[in-house]
Amino acid sequence: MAGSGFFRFSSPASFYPLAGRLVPVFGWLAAALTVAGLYIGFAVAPTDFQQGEAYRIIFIHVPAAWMAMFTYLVIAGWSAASFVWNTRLSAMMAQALAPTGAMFAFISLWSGAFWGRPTWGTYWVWDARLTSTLILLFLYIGLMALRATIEDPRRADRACAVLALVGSVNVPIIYFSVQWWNTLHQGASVSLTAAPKMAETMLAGMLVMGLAAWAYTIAAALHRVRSIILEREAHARWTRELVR
Amino acid sequence: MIEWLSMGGYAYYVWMSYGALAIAIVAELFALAGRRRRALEQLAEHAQEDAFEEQAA
Amino acid sequence: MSDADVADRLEVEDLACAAGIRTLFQGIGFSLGPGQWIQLGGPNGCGKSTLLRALAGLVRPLAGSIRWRGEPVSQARERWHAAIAFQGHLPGCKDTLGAAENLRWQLLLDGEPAGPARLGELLAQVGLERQARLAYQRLSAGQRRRLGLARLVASRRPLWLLDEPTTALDAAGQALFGEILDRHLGDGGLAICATHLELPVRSPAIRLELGGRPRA
Amino acid sequence: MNAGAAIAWGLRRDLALAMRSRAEVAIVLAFFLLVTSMFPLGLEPDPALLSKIAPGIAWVAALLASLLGLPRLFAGDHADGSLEQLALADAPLPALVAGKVLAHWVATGLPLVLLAPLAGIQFGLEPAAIGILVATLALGTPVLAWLGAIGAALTLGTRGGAALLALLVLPLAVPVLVFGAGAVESSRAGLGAQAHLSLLGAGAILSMVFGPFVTALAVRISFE
Repeated sequence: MAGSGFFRFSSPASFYPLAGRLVPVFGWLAAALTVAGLYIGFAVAPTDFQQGEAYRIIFIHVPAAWMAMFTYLVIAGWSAASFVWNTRLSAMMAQALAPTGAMFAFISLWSGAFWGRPTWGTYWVWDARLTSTLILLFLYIGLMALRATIEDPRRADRACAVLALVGSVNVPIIYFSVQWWNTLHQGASVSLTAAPKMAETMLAGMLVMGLAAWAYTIAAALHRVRSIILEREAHARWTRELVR
Repeated sequence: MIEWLSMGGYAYYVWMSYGALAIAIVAELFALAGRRRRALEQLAEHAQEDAFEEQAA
Repeated sequence: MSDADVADRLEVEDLACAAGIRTLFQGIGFSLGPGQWIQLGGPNGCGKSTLLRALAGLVRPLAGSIRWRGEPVSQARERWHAAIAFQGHLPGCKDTLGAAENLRWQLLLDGEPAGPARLGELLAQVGLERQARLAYQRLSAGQRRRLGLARLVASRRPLWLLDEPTTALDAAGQALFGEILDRHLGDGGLAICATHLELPVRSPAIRLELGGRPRA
Repeated sequence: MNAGAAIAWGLRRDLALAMRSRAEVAIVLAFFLLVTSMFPLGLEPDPALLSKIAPGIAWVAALLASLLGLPRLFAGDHADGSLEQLALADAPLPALVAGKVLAHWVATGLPLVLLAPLAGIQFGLEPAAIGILVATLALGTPVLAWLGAIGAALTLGTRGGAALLALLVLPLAVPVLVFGAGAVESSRAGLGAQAHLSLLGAGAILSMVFGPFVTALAVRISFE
């Protein structure tokens, strides 16, 4: 399938070297953005009037939550693409993104807990955002578990694609239902991002860290997809050349 | 420096969060490297198997 | 295009299938017309069952085309399914239901008449008249195969895809299978049988050994 | 076979099979009542507390009970090859699947709806609230059946078993749980259950429109 233009890279054989060149680019970009983000977060942004230094946790909590949510949608997008164009690479990308997305969901929950303790006095509150992130983490775990229990990789691709698409339709509904449930039971609770006045530096720090998370996710997914390609194409001639 | 590390009394919470992120990322980097190493090993094994089969044929 | 204009013909070109990450077979091609049948051979694990499942449409092939009456089967799935009777190595029968009851649900699914008289007649033809009410799990392996034959006797589908149709059948049962298949072929039917046994069928088979080329 | 005949075939066949294994169906119902009976024992028999948590407990028990029955839906047919014959039938697979899921709901979902008042009485719910609980279960159990059917079809022949099925289905069922249990509470708080019931109804319609196609796709994938 040696097509031209964009679809040329939908073949694993031609994507493998391209991904290899992109991994260090995004990796270093992620490192540079992280340094910049941490500098803003710890050195530039002033101490919060109400929360003291504890609020600095949001520089990882919020970007991690964004990234977890967004990565799931990207997985759903690749899954849809794998159905529409029947491209193997799309399914491999979906597979490669899942562990990193799950990692960010976990970090979001963990840092949320350690932000909640000094702020709300408890590690866990059934806040709408935290609860939906918890369910999102379960969706990720389900996706990876389904992948792990299916022997045949092509079957696993398609089964996981169906699950990811059903899940992505459900994510907004889950979020909406949890939000509703939350307001019914506790009234409006303090939300992490709805701090009274979000200072501009705070927003800037969060955005830079968000971009760092983006670059990191891309780099990690590309690196992982290279391994997946090698696993899947172990019998193809071109992978043989790599070990000769 | 010590004062900065103490995070105005919130050191435990702040560093538990950032520490977890650091550990998670390092763990993922190790997992990525391990997966690539295993993929290459598997590739070498398959190549050897096929070489045997070719010789046998 | 009316049905009469196009002959029943199965054309397979350059078919390839995989198991896991390994390619099982590739470059399989043949053409099968009315009254012809293929005896599909090859060692265990060479992909005989997978080939049948790919033809039926259960497994997606890696490459290649399958055309029925000139039309790619993937584009007309229901018409294709209306043309085939597939019997894999799994019986498709429920343990708790009786022989006649199992046959009845299968015939209804196939769109064949399935009244009590018809069921009795079919079971008698395969020598199961006395087992009609016996639960499927109490039938012997050979009797189960015979129940599968009853479905074929009733079937008006032109193409039969059969996976090891005679295993566990006694000599009389194998002869019965041969008769049934010969009658089907005589009526202008087509069949592909994956088997490692010699089948007592009078019509000459096209032999297809997986990994090899078809010989007449 | 057209779609209507296919639905009827799946429904009648699976009901006939369910009649043969009534015991397995009864176990699901016993499980539901058992779970709801455990909560007062684990907490305290304080009527105020019990009637407050009743809707949530009835719904969680219904969720678990419907999970318990799910492996019956496709796994047996997959193991004995009948599912292959369904997939190869000259009938739309979504319709055949719809018939099967409908039969599954009649065998395991509908009895839960009918048993719910019993759980309501156990927990001292007032009659109006019991009525709403029954209505939410009637609208919600079809959604659970379809979500479960998708999960059951996706996990066919995998090594994950019932635990994997629960892992896949429960997170997706969160909205049903929230709106189902929320309806009863909202009506007891005097806010009315109209909105919750409409949302559950919308969910039921959506799941019935898309469920058959997604499930049929998952069934086809299970053969690859």
